[in-house]
Amino acid sequence: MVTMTYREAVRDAMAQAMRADPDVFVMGEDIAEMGGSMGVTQGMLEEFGPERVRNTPISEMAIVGAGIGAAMQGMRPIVEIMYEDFTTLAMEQIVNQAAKHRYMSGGQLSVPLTIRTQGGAGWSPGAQHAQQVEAWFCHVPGLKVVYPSTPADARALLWSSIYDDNCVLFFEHRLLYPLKGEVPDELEPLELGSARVHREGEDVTVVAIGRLVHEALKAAEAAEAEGISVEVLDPRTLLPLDEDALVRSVRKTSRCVVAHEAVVRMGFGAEIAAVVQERAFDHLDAPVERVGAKFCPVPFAPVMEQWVVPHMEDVLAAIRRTVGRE
Amino acid sequence: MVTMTYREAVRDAMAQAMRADPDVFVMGEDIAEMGGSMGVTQGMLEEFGPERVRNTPISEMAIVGAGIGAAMQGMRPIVEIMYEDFTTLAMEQIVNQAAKHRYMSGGQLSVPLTIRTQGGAGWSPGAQHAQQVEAWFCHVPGLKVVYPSTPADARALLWSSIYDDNCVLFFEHRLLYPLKGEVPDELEPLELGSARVHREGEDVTVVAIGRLVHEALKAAEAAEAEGISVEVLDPRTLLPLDEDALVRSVRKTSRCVVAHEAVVRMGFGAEIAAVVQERAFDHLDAPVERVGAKFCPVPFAPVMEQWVVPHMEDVLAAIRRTVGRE
Amino acid sequence: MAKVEQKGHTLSRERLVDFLRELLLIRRFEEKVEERFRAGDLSGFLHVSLGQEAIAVGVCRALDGSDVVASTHRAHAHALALGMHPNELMAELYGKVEGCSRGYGGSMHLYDVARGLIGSNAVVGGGLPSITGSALAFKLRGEPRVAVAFLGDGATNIGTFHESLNLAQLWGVPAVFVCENNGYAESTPAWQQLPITDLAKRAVAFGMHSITVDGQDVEAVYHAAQRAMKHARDGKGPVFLLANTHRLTGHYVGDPQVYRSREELREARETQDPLEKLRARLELPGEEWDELEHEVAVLVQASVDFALNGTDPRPEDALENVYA
Amino acid sequence: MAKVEQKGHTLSRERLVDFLRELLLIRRFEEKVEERFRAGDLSGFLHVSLGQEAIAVGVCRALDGSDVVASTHRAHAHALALGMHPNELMAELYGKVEGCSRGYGGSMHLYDVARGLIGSNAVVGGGLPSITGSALAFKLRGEPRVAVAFLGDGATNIGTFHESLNLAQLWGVPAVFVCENNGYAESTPAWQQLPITDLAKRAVAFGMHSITVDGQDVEAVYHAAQRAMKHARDGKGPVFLLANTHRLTGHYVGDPQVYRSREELREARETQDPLEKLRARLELPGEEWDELEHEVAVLVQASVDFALNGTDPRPEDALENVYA
Ligand SMILES: Cc1ncc(C[n+]2csc(CCOP(=O)(O)OP(=O)(O)O)c2C)c(N)n1
Ligand SMILES: Cc1ncc(C[n+]2csc(CCOP(=O)(O)OP(=O)(O)O)c2C)c(N)n1
Ligand SMILES: [Mg+2]
Ligand SMILES: [Mg+2]
Repeated sequence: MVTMTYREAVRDAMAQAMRADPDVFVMGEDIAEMGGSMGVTQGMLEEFGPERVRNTPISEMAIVGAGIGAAMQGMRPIVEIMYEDFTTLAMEQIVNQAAKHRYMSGGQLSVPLTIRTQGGAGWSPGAQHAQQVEAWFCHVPGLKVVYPSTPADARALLWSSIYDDNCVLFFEHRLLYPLKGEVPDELEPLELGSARVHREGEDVTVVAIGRLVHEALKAAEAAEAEGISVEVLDPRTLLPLDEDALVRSVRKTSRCVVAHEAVVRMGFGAEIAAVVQERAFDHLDAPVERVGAKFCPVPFAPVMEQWVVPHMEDVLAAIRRTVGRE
Repeated sequence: MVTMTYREAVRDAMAQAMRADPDVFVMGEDIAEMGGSMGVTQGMLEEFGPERVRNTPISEMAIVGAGIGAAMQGMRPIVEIMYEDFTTLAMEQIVNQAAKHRYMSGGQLSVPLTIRTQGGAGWSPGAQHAQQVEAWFCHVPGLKVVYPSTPADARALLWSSIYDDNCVLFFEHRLLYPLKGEVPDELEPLELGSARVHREGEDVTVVAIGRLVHEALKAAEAAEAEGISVEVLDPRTLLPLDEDALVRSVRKTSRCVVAHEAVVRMGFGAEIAAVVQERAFDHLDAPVERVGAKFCPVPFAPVMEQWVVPHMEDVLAAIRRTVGRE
Repeated sequence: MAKVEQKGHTLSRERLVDFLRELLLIRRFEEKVEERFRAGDLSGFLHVSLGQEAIAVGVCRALDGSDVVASTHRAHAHALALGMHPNELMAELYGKVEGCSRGYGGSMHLYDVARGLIGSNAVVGGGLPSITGSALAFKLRGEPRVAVAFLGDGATNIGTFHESLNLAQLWGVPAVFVCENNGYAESTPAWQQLPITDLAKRAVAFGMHSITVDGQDVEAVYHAAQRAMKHARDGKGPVFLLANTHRLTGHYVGDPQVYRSREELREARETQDPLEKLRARLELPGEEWDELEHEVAVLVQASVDFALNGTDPRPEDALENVYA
Repeated sequence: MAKVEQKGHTLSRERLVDFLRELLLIRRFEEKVEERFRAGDLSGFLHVSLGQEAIAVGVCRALDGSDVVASTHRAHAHALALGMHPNELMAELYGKVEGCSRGYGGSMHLYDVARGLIGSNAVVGGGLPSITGSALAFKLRGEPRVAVAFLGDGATNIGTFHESLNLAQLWGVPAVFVCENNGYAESTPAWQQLPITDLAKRAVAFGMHSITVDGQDVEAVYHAAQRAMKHARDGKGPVFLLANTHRLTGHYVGDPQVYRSREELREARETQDPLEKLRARLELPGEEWDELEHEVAVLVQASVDFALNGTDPRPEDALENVYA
């Protein structure tokens, strides 16, 4: 095991793939000399040169679309969209093109494209740089959606995304970049679609993604001090979804909280709640509780922003609510 | 009461608003001489002239954005996006601009823009002209989302959308255009956010939207023949959502099916299931059943297409499943 | 920048007759599509290329076997000109497993990857970025291949057009963007949708090489396309190939065309038919023409028979091909 | 099409001193922002306009009171030049209720509807369509108002730019698009992001009238902007106003600028400072300059004090203003 940050883990997956395979390359805005707006691609220009670490103009549609084209020709491009808020600009290419070419061609074509993006609130960037939009893409057959929460998962899942023959949306959370964690010495791929149980427990299952995994783990510890045993499960891949893992867990604990940073309404938690209530109906002792951002754009002023997005306390409160029910 | 088609009802709401108010105008691709690709705006050019019934170039971002600008200046534009599949092109303007200007300005600005669009499968247009994407917009604070299923609702809700001071996404279903129904002689506005109970029942609540309302009504009749009493409820406005109405209904019936044409995964039905299981938990005798399209893009070949999107039989099967449980 | 191609009469008669046969095949195929749609055989959304055949033939004949093409909603002509068998195309329109997209695609989503057709697109401008990207892949790998996009005049208004051509020029990739300028986007005439009359000016914004050609003259298109392909293949960067043309029918099959006058259409049909132009130039004897007609009619009719005898997919096949 | 504005010395000394005061206010305000950010007072994402002040001042001084403006992520200068009080601006950066957007917006989302600022935008190109739309509203209502968008050179690569200018020209609306061409998009130099060197060519694609001006010369900018506004206001259609300029600092506050050499930056600072240029031309006596400095320093310091004494929103205020 070695220790690396989430940022380094993402970089390492790309660099290893690029070393092994000339068909892998990265493109995006300011990813070359500057190393990306979050420093994720730092040093890669020096190692791989400007043909494979490509700065692009501000053209989200064209760079995603160029990735689609190169992928159709058998390459494995990684496109970085600087903020996930800007996936809105490439929505057509992602939803109507990348997700559907294989299908519409009756299986003749594949689009092995990875779209990396990042976002999240907590540093007061304002309403157009802080949304979480992963839920949209889970509604689109043909796409895969990955959202890792630890360095080990980030590295393994990004590798697997690059080598997946479908278009994968790969979400990173800005506040997780400095997070350190252990990763195996050798990069081991991880199948897309398998959840991770971060912590076992008996009384409540907390299904959490991204930054909220860590808030959930803190909440679980606090709950334990109150005598509540919490299982924390991270689906990691939102599409396809490891339904079995989460249903298994909830059948055991009989209670479920789902937590993410996106707004609750129509967020990923809605899908989790819908699946759990359907497949673990007879086991549930309380409704699935949803934790997420309050229903507003992300405000600028830090006092408001902090209140809007969920934290450990919100997860803990939901855990208490759910065990408080009989 | 007069009888008109869904198409005429939509047109009538626009025409009445335009007669009453010089600030209302419509723009979109091929809406003038041709009267829109679905014939919705037929005759409007003749009545209102080319300044107020504006043909546009193929520029979905700019026409939505131009609507935003005109709305900021106090007008009440109606923008038509020919197919809802193409809202993907305007996603940035809708999500980052129209939905957020009021908020980001601390309340100084409003964007009273109505975006009409239509879609749906059933006529074999292929994967890029048949998606249902209403769910995405329900995840965006600052937007309102309306999806009428009858001529009366279409006319009243469109009028209210035009006069709402927020950006409203107004979804129409292609197959509903020829549908005839009674509408009041005088146009009566309808508050956005109120559900309609189409049919009362005791055993199961079917929450349905768009085309599926009619499939649900047919299924309800068939179920009645089997001795199952079905209540059919149409939220009509998906955001804001009339939670009270649906919770009230499910508390009465103890069972719930939700039906739409969009794919099930992360569809609007997930939100309904999440809300119902949370707020009617102790009343539910069975899990909320979701009915929607199967998990694939909409295929071209009619035999596959028909199988992919849900029909009366699918709703009926879900009703049977839910009453079959004890 | 913009140079109008002069008609050159440099191709052999044999070659031109071959072009004429291809034009005729497309013409009769499209007419058959209109007929079958009216008869209620075909579902969905059909856009035929009557009047624009010479662009498809002139461009596709100028391609190498390894080049790739992205088409539009108006794709039948491109598919046929690329060598797709009419059977496969007609079967697709009928939604059969034997279709070029195995029934998953339909008229607006034709694929024939073996022949270079990497998708026609029902979203205006939707295929352009992937052509820039395909060309990028060719450049990165040092392959002497060209990626070609067809697009309409209406498509020059959409953001993807701007971004794709801009990126292609910036990176100097081997791409050719062929604009079929028929003066209409659905019902909307040029003056209502385009702020300029000379569409070659679009290329100026990117500093892209452009060539303008009479799209009704198949030989001129062929020569222009050859020059464009050579430019791109030689590493000189992308080309904007503007072919002015006429849509001699409605936007879609069934379009009542309330927005244009009968006279405009009649005149265009009488004076702007690329088949008639080539036939006249070749001074083709009636007998030879009849032979061509017969040959083509047999092919087209066979394609309908083939399609009618084709296999419907099973409903549950719909869940195949979603993921690799 | 593209005409480079000659420096004209037609404005009175008094007027120019007024311009200088405004330039200085922006300069010192922006420097204070950098200082306060480094001190840890400010959160979020800050982009200052050091070196580009003359465009903001020259353009905004050429506006009528009823005109509207959409700005970019680099918005402070535009807001101040439009007459926003430094207190309101600084309070916004501090996230206070007294801020121009009441703390909901932040540095990239400045609004002052009363003074015509209908939003700065953190999405590159995001504000352009609404300027076309605002101008359309003015035209439909017959109001003699102009809608103005600021944008960077990097923004000319994005689809919204193309669609918005195209639509504006097609409809002949009174809009002016002011391109602040500083040769960089974040870290990406012009040659890596733009396939052309003369950005005036962008306007050719739409047949739009364009004017090119030295963005470091406030008087030239003013005259050019006046002509642009008149053109638009007179119903002659939109204008693309290209102002070449220099960003004399990082892209964002805190940017280590690893991508450009110290020398390049030093040279630009020494030769391309719009304040120094105007000051030199005016041959301003040291005393008068010191007076201006003092006046501005007091204002800027007061804005910090004002902001520090401002009111934090209540957390639950976050749920206000979501809907009208
Ligand atoms: C993004 C998008 N907007 C609208 C449409 C509807 N539509 C289909 S074809 C068409 C007109 C296209 O015009 P042009 O590009 O000139 O091609 P032509 O039909 O003339 O061959 C339109 C508006 C679409 N398919 N995609
Ligand atoms: C659509 C979009 N993509 C990327 C970004 C990130 N970003 C912010 S500013 C910027 C560069 C803008 O360059 P330019 O338009 O030249 O303006 P300048 O910063 O030079 O004033 C980028 C890429 C963004 N805000 N919006
Ligand atoms: Mg056309
Ligand atoms: Mg710049």
